[in-house]
Amino acid sequence: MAILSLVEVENLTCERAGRRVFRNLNFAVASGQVMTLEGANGAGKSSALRIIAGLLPQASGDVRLKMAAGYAVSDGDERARLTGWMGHTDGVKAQLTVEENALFFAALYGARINVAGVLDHVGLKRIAGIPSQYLSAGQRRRLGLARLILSNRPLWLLDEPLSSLDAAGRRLAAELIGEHCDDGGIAIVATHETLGLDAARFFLGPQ
Amino acid sequence: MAILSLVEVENLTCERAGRRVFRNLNFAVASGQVMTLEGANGAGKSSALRIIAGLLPQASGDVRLKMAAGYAVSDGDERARLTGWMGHTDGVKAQLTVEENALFFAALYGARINVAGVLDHVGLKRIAGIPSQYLSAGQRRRLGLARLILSNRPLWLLDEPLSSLDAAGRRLAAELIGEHCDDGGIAIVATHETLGLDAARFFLGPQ
Amino acid sequence: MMITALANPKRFLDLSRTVSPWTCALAVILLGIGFYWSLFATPPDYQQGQSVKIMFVHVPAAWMGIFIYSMMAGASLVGLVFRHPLADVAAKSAAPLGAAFTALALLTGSLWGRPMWGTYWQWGDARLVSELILLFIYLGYIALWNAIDDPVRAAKAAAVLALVGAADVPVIHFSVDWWNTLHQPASILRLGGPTIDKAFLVPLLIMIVGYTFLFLWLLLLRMQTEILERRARSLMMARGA
Amino acid sequence: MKAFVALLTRDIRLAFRAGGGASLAAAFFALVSSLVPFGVGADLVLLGRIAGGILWVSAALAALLSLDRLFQADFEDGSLDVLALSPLNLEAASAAKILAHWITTGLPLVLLSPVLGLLLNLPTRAYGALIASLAIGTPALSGVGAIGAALTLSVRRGGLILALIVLPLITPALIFGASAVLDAMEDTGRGAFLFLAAFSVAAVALSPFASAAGVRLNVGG
Amino acid sequence: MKAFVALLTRDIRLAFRAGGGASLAAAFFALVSSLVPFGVGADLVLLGRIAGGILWVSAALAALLSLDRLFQADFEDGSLDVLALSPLNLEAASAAKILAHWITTGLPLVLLSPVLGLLLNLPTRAYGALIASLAIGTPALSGVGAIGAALTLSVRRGGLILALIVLPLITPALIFGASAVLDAMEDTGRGAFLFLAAFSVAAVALSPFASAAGVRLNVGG
Ligand code: HEM
Ligand SMILES: Nc1ncnc2c1ncn2[C@@H]1O[C@H](COP(=O)(O)OP(=O)(O)OP(=O)(O)O)[C@@H](O)[C@H]1O
Ligand SMILES: Nc1ncnc2c1ncn2[C@@H]1O[C@H](COP(=O)(O)OP(=O)(O)OP(=O)(O)O)[C@@H](O)[C@H]1O
Ligand SMILES: [Mg+2]
Ligand SMILES: [Mg+2]
Repeated sequence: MAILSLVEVENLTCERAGRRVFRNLNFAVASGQVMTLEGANGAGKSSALRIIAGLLPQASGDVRLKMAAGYAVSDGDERARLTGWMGHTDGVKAQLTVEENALFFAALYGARINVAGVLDHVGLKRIAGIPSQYLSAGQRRRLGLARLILSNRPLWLLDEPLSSLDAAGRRLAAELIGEHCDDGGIAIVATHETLGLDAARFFLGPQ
Repeated sequence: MAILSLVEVENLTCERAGRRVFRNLNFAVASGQVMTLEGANGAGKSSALRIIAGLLPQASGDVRLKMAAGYAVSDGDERARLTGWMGHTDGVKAQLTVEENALFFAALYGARINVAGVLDHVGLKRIAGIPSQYLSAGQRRRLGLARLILSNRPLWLLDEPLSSLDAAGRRLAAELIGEHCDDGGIAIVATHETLGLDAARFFLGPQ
Repeated sequence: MMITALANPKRFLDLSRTVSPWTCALAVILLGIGFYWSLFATPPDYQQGQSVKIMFVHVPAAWMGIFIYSMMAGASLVGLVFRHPLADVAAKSAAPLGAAFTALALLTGSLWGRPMWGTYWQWGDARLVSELILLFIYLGYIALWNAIDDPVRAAKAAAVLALVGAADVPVIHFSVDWWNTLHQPASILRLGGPTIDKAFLVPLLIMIVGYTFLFLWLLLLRMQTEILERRARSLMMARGA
Repeated sequence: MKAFVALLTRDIRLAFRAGGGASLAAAFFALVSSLVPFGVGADLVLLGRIAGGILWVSAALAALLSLDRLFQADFEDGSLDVLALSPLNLEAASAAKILAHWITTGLPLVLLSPVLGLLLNLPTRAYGALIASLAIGTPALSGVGAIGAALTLSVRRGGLILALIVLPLITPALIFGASAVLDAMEDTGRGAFLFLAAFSVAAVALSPFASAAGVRLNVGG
Repeated sequence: MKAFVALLTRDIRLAFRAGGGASLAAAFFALVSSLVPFGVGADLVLLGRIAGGILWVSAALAALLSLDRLFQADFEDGSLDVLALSPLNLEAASAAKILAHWITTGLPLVLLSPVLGLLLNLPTRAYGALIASLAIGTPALSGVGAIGAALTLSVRRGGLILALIVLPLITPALIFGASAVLDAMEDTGRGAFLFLAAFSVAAVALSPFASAAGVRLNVGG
């Protein structure tokens, strides 16, 4: 995992389908910090995360990832390589078993982590062999958490990571985020719920 | 809205893809009551709701809806006609505008309610004209709430209705459920969060 | 100066409102002269008789079909690379015009083919077939614009499609040289100068210029409408923001 | 009834939104009809003989390519749950969807067939039979297609498997339809026509029930 | 490289899970090839002449019918986001997907073509050309198809529009491929072959870039 010292968002403006969603967003998150992104439905939390990840081009403004090694990354495609992502959907292939999905993620990220161990950690060991089509909403979300771990990226961008998770799952998610930041990672979490973590809060107001 | 006096679940057993999910479930919810269905991920909450709605056949056991008029409904297809549904997905057509979707729901249910008023109530009036493809997760969920209102059914079965909703949305959802039950309706809500309502709680244990 | 002036849709609107009446007038005059000259003031061809007059409709239409597509592909490239907003508008507005000219070329060509080749249509003739494909590429391009309702995304997708489809253009033009076709080889745009008789060449050139102005006029009109529609749309969307 | 009409118009509208609707279908038919001669060769007499077959195959293709719009899209976005719980029973809902599918893929072909016949050099005396056979037979394509689409609902993106299920079932319509046109060209009776009509009536009558059964099977998931 | 192989094998595996994979494709080709004689009539010599065309059209159909598996499924379940954020760049990911698509739809046809040629009464001396032309040309179908699929990603269920975009672009392959087989039958040179090869090389080389561009512009949504 490359080491990141700061995520800096400067004068970020977002337009979708020709509509301005938000403008002149400014914040910075340092290594080891969690930041929650809050705001009303439609305020642009998911859009902001997509922009930071490099999935969506911004209308104007900058996103810079300052690396511990000294240089800064601001190109979208390069940001993408530093991002661990958990969106509204989990990128799980219904026809593959839970384990096949996890093995694919591991191979894709070139992860050197033990896949069975990760599945155990997110509580999917018992059902590793069943087709993912049969997963309940929360089980699928847990597979998303497994992918996040396997991706081994310094910047985590999580879009409502707690949704569908049961109480134990929520604790697990919070724990994972906490550990990630303790290891020097950064997490930006869009959520309407409390994470149960010591986090900076950023409000996206209506425009 | 037909008037329901009791929902009765008796020895309900659920199997999915040949695997037993839960067995011998028993509970009853009376007119005016809210019941939350809780339990770990994969415990079978969504499955139980699908069975009660008549979408999924049970392995054994009975679901009976006792009507105020005296007779009882136990056939799945008939239960379906009494159910207001909010699942993980919202049944929103991406290519139609918010208003077109709502008008379709109204026509489908033969609702005699003012559609514009309902959209206003769930906070979608301002964006009634935009394609639903552009909705944020919470806005789509609000459209699901609008459908629920338009369906005008006595029994509400809601699967994690709060997910993706912002604070105001959560209040709105709780308010709607409360009003529905005050009008003599029944609501069964699968959720991992607290509704902020006076509700009976039922735990689905692991098998 | 020109580019920056045009980059602003509002300036473009002002400019095109002044220019478009002139293009219209030029189109009417040139086409009037061209039609009169070609229909009444040219001799019948010694081989083709009166049917040669179809040429004055066919050849300019065929050229416009190809020319407009090239322009569209160029505009698409500009739109993709430089994100010039008017480039997308121009490409989108040009497509139906190009499709219409291509259809006209196909129609007049096959009407001409009946007396000349004894058939309306010859499957397997490279020029005819590639021209038909060009029409379908136009239709696909238009359909793609219509199918995506986010104009930003639609513009990019359509631009990629226009560039990919551009491979057909040289095939159409060179098909007569590469394959043995019924259709005659280039007689005007060729190395070594035109081989066509002056009596036909001059009115034909007038028609071609006339067609071009007709196209420009219609293009400006369509671009104006498109810009206004986009404005209306963004007003509507802004209300929802 | 109001719910039926609502669903019907919604599905038609969706077909239009997914890129042009009827004009798209028209472009597609023109495209396929002009592509086939590439494969078959340029002989005009031959082309006229097989024009009926070509148009029938185009119809089958348009049906196949748009079948996944019939139920799959509704399945994935949760609309099928909504429909299953609506006052409309699933049989009526299926019927509305089949009708909408026919209006957006079959009907444009029927209307366009005279023009396409011209393009394919169809002999004049066969036009009546061409139009009539398409008008009678294309509803069967939508109906049988709907059954296949409903049965393969839970197979995500089962394009080929759907084709494999549906094609053999609609072959009779293709054969009878094409022969009906040939018969009219050569004055060899009306047998094919009758078979086509019988097949179509049976398929259309059966399909809402069979596809509702398929939907019911899958909607539990 | 490891990521490339992982994606490739995943996509092949998914094709198999969605109902049989290669054997499904094989069944589809057999089906189409046996349906055509119905439309065209049973003239064996004619059938032999158009065999190349028929197989080429079948290949195009199989490609069209399975195109939405290429990117759309991944788009809807969020996998495309995952891929866009993976160490693999989108060009490489597209290439892996195109290759997987070819392996599950093009390759089975190449392998099966001698048998299908037999079924369609192809003259003996044309077998080499048939196999070679399919082997050279079918990758172009997957490549161009991928471009169309990527561009129409955000059009839900755009089956017809996809066909309308892709078919004109692949017509050259159909024409050259079918003529290459005819040329071999009639000993009329190898021009078509060269054009087919040139077209295919260009299409295959261009397609990962064009489809990655298409994916990129849609993945923002
Ligand atoms: C459906 C049938 C036909 C089609 C689709 C067609 C298509 C075209 C196209 C695309 C061009 C422009 C090519 C270029 O310059 O790049 C063209 C030019 C021309 N066509 Fe046709 N054509 C058809 C029939 C005919 C017939 C029957 C004749 C007369 C015998 C004819 C005579 C010409 C001439 C003289 C030119 C100008 C050639 C030059 O100088 O480059 N065309 N046609
Ligand atoms: N479509 C399906 N086919 C087969 N099995 C399924 C299907 N959906 C869910 N299951 C299985 O049924 C069990 C219960 O799933 P269900 O979705 O009802 O759980 P849940 O209580 O709603 O969980 P969650 O809190 O995660 O939403 C799980 O073990 C799951 O694997
Ligand atoms: N794909 C899209 N195309 C166009 N506009 C979109 C798209 N997705 C979202 N929008 C619009 O952008 C705005 C912000 O959406 P976004 O999803 O970022 O909100 P959000 O803060 O995540 O909301 P929520 O809490 O509901 O998830 C909304 O007004 C929405 O209508
Ligand atoms: Mg969001
Ligand atoms: Mg659930």
